[in-house]
Amino acid sequence: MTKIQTLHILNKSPEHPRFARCLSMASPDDAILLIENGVLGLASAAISTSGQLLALAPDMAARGLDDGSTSFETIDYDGMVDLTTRAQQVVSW
Amino acid sequence: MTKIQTLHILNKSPEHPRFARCLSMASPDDAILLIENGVLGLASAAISTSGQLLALAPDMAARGLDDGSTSFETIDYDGMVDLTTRAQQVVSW
Amino acid sequence: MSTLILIDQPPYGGWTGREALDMAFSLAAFDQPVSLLFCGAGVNWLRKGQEPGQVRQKSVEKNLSAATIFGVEALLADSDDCNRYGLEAAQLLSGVELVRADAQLFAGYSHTAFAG
Amino acid sequence: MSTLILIDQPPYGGWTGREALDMAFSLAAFDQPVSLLFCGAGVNWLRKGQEPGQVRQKSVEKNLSAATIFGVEALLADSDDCNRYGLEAAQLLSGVELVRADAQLFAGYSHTAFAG
Amino acid sequence: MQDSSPLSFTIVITGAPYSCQAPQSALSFAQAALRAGHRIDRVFLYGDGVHLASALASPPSDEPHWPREWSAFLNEHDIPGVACIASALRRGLVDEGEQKRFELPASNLLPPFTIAGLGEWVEGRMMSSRTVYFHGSD
Amino acid sequence: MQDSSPLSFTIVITGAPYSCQAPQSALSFAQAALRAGHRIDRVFLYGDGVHLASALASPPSDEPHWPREWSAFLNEHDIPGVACIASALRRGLVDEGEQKRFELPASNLLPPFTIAGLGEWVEGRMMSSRTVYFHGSD
Repeated sequence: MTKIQTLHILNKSPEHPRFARCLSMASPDDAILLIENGVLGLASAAISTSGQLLALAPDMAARGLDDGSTSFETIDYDGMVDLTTRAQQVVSW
Repeated sequence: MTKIQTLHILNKSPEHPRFARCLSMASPDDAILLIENGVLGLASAAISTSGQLLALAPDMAARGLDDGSTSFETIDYDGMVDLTTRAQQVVSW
Repeated sequence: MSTLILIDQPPYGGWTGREALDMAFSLAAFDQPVSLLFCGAGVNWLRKGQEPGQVRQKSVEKNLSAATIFGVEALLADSDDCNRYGLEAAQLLSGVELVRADAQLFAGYSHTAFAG
Repeated sequence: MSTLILIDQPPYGGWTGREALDMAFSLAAFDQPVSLLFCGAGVNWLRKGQEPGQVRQKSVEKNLSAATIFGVEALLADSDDCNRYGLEAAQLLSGVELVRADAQLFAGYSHTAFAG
Repeated sequence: MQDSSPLSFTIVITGAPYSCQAPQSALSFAQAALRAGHRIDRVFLYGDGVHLASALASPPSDEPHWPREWSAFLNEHDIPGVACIASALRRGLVDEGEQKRFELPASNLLPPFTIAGLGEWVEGRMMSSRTVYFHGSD
Repeated sequence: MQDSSPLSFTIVITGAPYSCQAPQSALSFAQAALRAGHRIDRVFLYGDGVHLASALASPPSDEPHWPREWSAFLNEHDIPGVACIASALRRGLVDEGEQKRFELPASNLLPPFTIAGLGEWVEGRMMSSRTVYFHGSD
């Protein structure tokens, strides 16, 4: 139940300019939630960000992505709602 | 009235992944016509491509871009139609 | 409760930037503090001398110049992105403040949104 | 008069890829030679094990597997882009041919189009 | 999750159904928010998102009908759904009032969606604990 | 320009008016093609481009009405304008026939646009000297 400063919801694929910008904007108190095309970031080059990384499981399953990694947490829509309540601010990219 | 192998019509801004891909795809017999957001490529970093570079004047004027450069040719919609007739193939990016 | 509206899409090729402006003007009309941040290709909104008559659109230069009169607190632009698009100070619309778009800037606003 | 349909958008997040597939199937139905080229984030169409039930969409794996039966000449994928998205041969749908998407490849087709 | 006190949400959708995933992600989110005991004050459609309020969308019968699913959800939970008037008029989404005003041959707004100005978004921003946006992908 | 022999064009538009510049660039191109003595066989609307055929679009009076401008251009030069049926139905663009078939409250297709399958695009591709696409920007 740790507090989050800003929750960044990132739905763009890694080639979209907002993807890199979002990652570079996140500070250590922030969380980044990859949804929709954003989860493809988990399949491409290593993601470098100061924030906590999470990904939406239904979108990962749709795209055939494995949730076996330990470098990020996977959540469902209930978890996404919980994140938005714990964050002081929510930004959708 | 030189022949063009492929005319590439590029309407994406330089940050869009198709912009770089289009430039890298063009061969020396090709022409690349920047239209809409694509003309912003003239304001950003130097464009490196093997093809002949052109830009649509109405779209440049809209965006406040100067046509004083000699590294590319500016044309209007009549010129765009002419290009499509001279090209063996037209690809819109 | 100050809002930052982000514009990262260039003008005329799409409507998202105009719709972001409308959001900012709307907040200002309801006396809610709001600033605009232009970043990425969005900085091209700020170039002087836009003449979109030939593409049958209206210039947004006037709207942007009037933004502060209508209550928008600041027009911010990412300085790196301005450099990237060859926008020197002399070519920028007046009233634009160059900033670094980073986490520290975001921290000064309670709400941050794109139009699309 | 062979056509190359390009797909550079990933699946499920948008409809452009599906509409590109429809274009290819339509050409094939009219006995027009057509191939599909997946590049950029579009290569993610080709990953095995897609289960889009939870996002209420249909998997395109079946459509793609049936593509050659319906007359699509080839499913091509840019090998660099497959690498970029961690797609090794074992994870690719069967029947996909790895190529280099370059000017030389384009030259083999008389018509090249995106769906959007 | 249950130990946090209930909050209220304004949900903004800026992407169109059958063009992007935004309306479907937003619906899953909204359903989860109610499950967790939170309230949804308002759903605001902006930009291409206004197409979600189309009464004429007719997807193939084996695909979800997102406008009708959203409409049913709003009705069931008595949540106001508002399409931005400026976005809607440009994009051909009109109610009966706008039909008359512009002398149009028909209207096509799916109830309970209504058409109103950006003031509804501003108000939602101010009254709700959180405003969450669902944009188009790429 | 005059020394090249006349060609025929199929024009494909995949971006929506008031979302992107595609319909307006395409119209300027089409007008220039006719000025140069070329023929336009067909205009095909695909994906989000089908919104160009909306009879209900109502932009502010000081902005161009792209659906009506396109409609007038097609009428004046007797050029067929076709919206892809699969794209159109999903996005809520229907003619009277589809209105009846799906039991919808209204139709909203602006004449002379008609609704038909991708076969019209294939045919255009085969019959025209050039097919030129106008996509959304970014």
